[in-house]
Amino acid sequence: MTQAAVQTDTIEMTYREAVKQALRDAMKRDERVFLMGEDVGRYGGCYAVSHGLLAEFGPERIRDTPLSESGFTGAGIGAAMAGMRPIVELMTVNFSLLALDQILNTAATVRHMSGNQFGVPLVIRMATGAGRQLAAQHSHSLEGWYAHIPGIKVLAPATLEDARGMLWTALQDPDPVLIFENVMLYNMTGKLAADAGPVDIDKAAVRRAGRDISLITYGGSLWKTLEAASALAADGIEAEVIDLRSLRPLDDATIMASVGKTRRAVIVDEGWRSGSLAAEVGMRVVEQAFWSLDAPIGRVCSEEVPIPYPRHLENAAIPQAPKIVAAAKAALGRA
Amino acid sequence: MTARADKPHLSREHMLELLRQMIRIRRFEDKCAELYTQEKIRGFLHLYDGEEAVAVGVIPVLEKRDRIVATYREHGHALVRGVPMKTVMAEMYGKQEGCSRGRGGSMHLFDAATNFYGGNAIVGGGLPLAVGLGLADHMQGHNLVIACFFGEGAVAEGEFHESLNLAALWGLPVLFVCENNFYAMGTALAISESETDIHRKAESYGVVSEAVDGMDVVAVEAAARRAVQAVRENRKPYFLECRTYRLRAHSMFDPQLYRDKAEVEARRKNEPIVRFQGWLQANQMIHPEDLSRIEAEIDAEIAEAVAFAETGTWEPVEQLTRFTYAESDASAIGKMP
Amino acid sequence: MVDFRMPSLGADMEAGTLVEWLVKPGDQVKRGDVVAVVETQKGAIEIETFQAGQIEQFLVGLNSKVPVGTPLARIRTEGEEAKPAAAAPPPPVAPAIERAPLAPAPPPPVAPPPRAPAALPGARASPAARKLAEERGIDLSAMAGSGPQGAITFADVERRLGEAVAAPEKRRGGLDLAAMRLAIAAAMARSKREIPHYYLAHQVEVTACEQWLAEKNAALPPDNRLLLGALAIKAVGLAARRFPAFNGFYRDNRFEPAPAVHVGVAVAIRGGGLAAPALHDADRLSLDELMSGMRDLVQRTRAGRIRGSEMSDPTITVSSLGERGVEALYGIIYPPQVAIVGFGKATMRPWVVDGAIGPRSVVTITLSGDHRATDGHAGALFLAEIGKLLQEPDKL
Amino acid sequence: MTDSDIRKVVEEELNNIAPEADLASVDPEADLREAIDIDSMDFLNFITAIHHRLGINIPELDYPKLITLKGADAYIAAHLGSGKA
Repeated sequence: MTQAAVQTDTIEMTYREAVKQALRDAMKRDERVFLMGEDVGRYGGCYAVSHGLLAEFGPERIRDTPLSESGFTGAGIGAAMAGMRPIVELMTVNFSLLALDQILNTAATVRHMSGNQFGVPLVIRMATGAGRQLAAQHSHSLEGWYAHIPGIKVLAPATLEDARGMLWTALQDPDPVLIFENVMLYNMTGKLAADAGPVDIDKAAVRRAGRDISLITYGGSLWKTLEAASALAADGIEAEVIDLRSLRPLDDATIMASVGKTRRAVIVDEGWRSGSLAAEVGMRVVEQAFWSLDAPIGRVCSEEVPIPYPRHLENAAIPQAPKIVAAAKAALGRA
Repeated sequence: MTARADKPHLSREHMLELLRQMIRIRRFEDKCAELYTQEKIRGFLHLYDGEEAVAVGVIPVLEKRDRIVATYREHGHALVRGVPMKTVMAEMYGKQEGCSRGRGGSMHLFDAATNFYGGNAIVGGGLPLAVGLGLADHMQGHNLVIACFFGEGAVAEGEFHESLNLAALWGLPVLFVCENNFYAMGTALAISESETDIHRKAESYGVVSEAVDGMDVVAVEAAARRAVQAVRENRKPYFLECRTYRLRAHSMFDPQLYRDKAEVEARRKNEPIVRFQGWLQANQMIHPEDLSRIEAEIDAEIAEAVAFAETGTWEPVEQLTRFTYAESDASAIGKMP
Repeated sequence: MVDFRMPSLGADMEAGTLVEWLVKPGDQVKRGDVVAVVETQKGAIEIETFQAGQIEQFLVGLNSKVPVGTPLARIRTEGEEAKPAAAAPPPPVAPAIERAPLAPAPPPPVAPPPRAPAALPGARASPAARKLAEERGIDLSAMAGSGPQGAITFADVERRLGEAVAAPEKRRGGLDLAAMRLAIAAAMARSKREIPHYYLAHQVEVTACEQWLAEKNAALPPDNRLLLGALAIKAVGLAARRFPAFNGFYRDNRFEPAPAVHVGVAVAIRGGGLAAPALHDADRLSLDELMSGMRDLVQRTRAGRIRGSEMSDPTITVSSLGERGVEALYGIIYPPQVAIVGFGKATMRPWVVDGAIGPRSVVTITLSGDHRATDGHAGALFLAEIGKLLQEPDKL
Repeated sequence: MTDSDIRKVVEEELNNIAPEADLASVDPEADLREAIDIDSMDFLNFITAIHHRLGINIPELDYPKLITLKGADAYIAAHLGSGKA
């Protein structure tokens, strides 16, 4: 993390604004960069992330597309292979399934199939997650599926620094990088250093240090997990909170160092429990830190149901701080 | 071979070269089929038997800097494009010396040196990629032509329509070449499309479109010259439907339950090599010794390619996970012509 | 090039601390040379190399605690070219374990080799607790846990260790008596848990031995004198050779006879504690060799300097309470061995000899046998053989 | 060699065998095997040490005479210089 260690001037802004700054910065820095997606231009972005960029960079580089996810994602792949640095925006992770063929069968495989002759330096951004009462076709968290695929990298910026800093680093990557932005974070405000810039995209971060239990999470669940950690602290339990940041590759070293210290882990993942990223993280802990464990690994994931529309049911379907507190206490034998 | 006039120059030399390329593909693939039965080549093997006139008619019209996207039935395209036969054969074997290091096999021939963007084995999957190559050229201004080959089966895929729309909408220099062999594996065109006149679908997107007899290499070349010139000059897509016929099965393991032998035999009488060779002989543009010389040269080239593949090396298993991500010392990103 | 590794010196050893190198890079070593001193829960142990060659490089720093199997040094075997120093690769860093005995071990960077956890039927304990307990010789079966569902946690074991160490006993030489006590506890508890012991006793007249010793020792300076214990060990060694079912190891549900007879000699440590290092080839040594070997072994054991192979090699154990103590002792088998022979003190008894009662010196010899490997019948023959051998000391 | 020199040697050698023993508090007439917990091997080592240090070869038959501090002092005093009992 290149989060300013020395206190510099900070600016209060939203996560949305941090993403926009990252886009603007990348467009300015590199002429090969362009943004392409549904309603990114005239509409200003479904989540208003690219609002104002069309006027600044014009329709060639802030390129509205028809509703052809596979077509324009594939176009992004081809443009990347031909020397451009496209940023493809898919409106939500649910819609990305219409482009899954291009992402999995082309973007992730070309380097390998071509014997390293061609690469796809493409960035695909998309919104993920529940919490806006958008029901069962707009609210899922499928980033764990993408993290299954060799050949791509998967990022989950949870903080303003990462929203601002991951994009440029991803654009420098010679391989496809998918960035998942949790919809509940766009309105989050915070302070960002005025000179905030690129950050690494392969390390997990310890967002709160603690000795009693490791709470491992990413994306939108980070803030609920930090809230849970504060609640636990009131009960004298010092939880360490790990923000994975990169879901593929996973930073095993940071995870194992934490679990080695606390000997307990609970994984918080907005994906469904079965076959989840949480399952992957948990299994790695078992493989690599089994002899350090003092309790069964816990998971707080989404319930096994399509995300429902009513607020109370939606809230109940996804991880929340009280569930995280309960899972942590169970792992500590204090349930 | 890269003459840019919109009319083929029907010199004897050029005619012999067209014939030679078609025979070269045919004999190479005959050898592949033989090697397949000997288990030297595995996986899927899709042969181009009967369709040679399309690749031979279109690809030599392109310039070296232009880019090509092909399908899983792409041996002919790779050979005509100039990917060395020995590296193609080594790829069929899965050897390290193959044009894709053996990682791709028959369906995934790639060659950066000739801007050959690969055999894509997802039907329709190559079209968006070609659109992207065209978009890059649109933004970079290199004035390239992107030739995208696909079969008529791809027409049923959403990606076909998305891609034609995007290319037309954004004015991208993509030459769509539909190799209509009338069967998507075993499904005849008439039972999968409401509109079987495929080039009309392209017209509906405002793309200039024509259909051509894909069994006539001269006709294909003539159409390709028109098309390539139009794309290069107008910076707009162009759609060429080449009506052809696959004489062999879809792949090696296909009993062809879906069509009559009589239909295949009838088509065989009109297949592009027989037809072109007959025409040349009738017009006394070819002598028997020309033919035997061509065949001898090709057989020697094939023998050399087989020997090369046979003596090729298997990639060490220790390297299994390579080429999933870029390696700092071996990155081949964004190769420019 | 071969690696000289942290040896496993016993079933209960998982890690050791390298405390001294007795060689330096460049030294030539031959098989059997003592090259390093390693501190274990049983004390400092001199470890030897089984590879001849030249010490090429040390791979582990002094005072590093490393798991069994960790390469400690690299030995260039004969015929190998020396590597030019410049081209030598950086030494692989062995995963060092915190030296502070109570600090939790950091997790290994990669998956550690599979290790069989102590068999603890019924006891719910976390992996971290099991690992620490095994390393430190804590018996989890007698502990209560504070973790989820009453599981014993790492902290519970730490607390237990803290109690054990809270009353520190005087350290002597390389010995950590508290740790040794824990190790004994672990090994003996495991033995009693896993090994179905059977016990036999046999009274043997040792008058002939005593007379023979008195005559022999009268002519000898103290350095060369023999003790009755030496005769006992030789007799057990010879009997074990004749009854191989008592000489070897029970592992993986089967008995493996040992090719040689290495008698473990139980040595009491002053202040409490016990070790039973091997007297190698006890059946083949002359009595003089055996006696001097035994004196050396006892002295080194009490000074806390036992060689690695001496700890791991015993194929059968002899425990003797000497001329003090009690008439009979029934030993607990040291796993994975299958027998321990106990000698009580020699006492004067009325004894029938040639139809008349007379005073005779009598020793009660016992056998604790592993019923998985042998039965009482074989045990009786084995004990009787020892008794017979002791009737003819001049032939031992 | 004075009596106290002899006692010093005896105590030193016994302490080599039983370093934790506080010989000053041991009854001079107590059986050393019980008083400071030494066994036959320890005793043989003690006899051997006296032999090496003072040149006195103590036969087995005389062992009982040295089994107390007092007895050891007396035995050594009586045999010093003789080299033999």
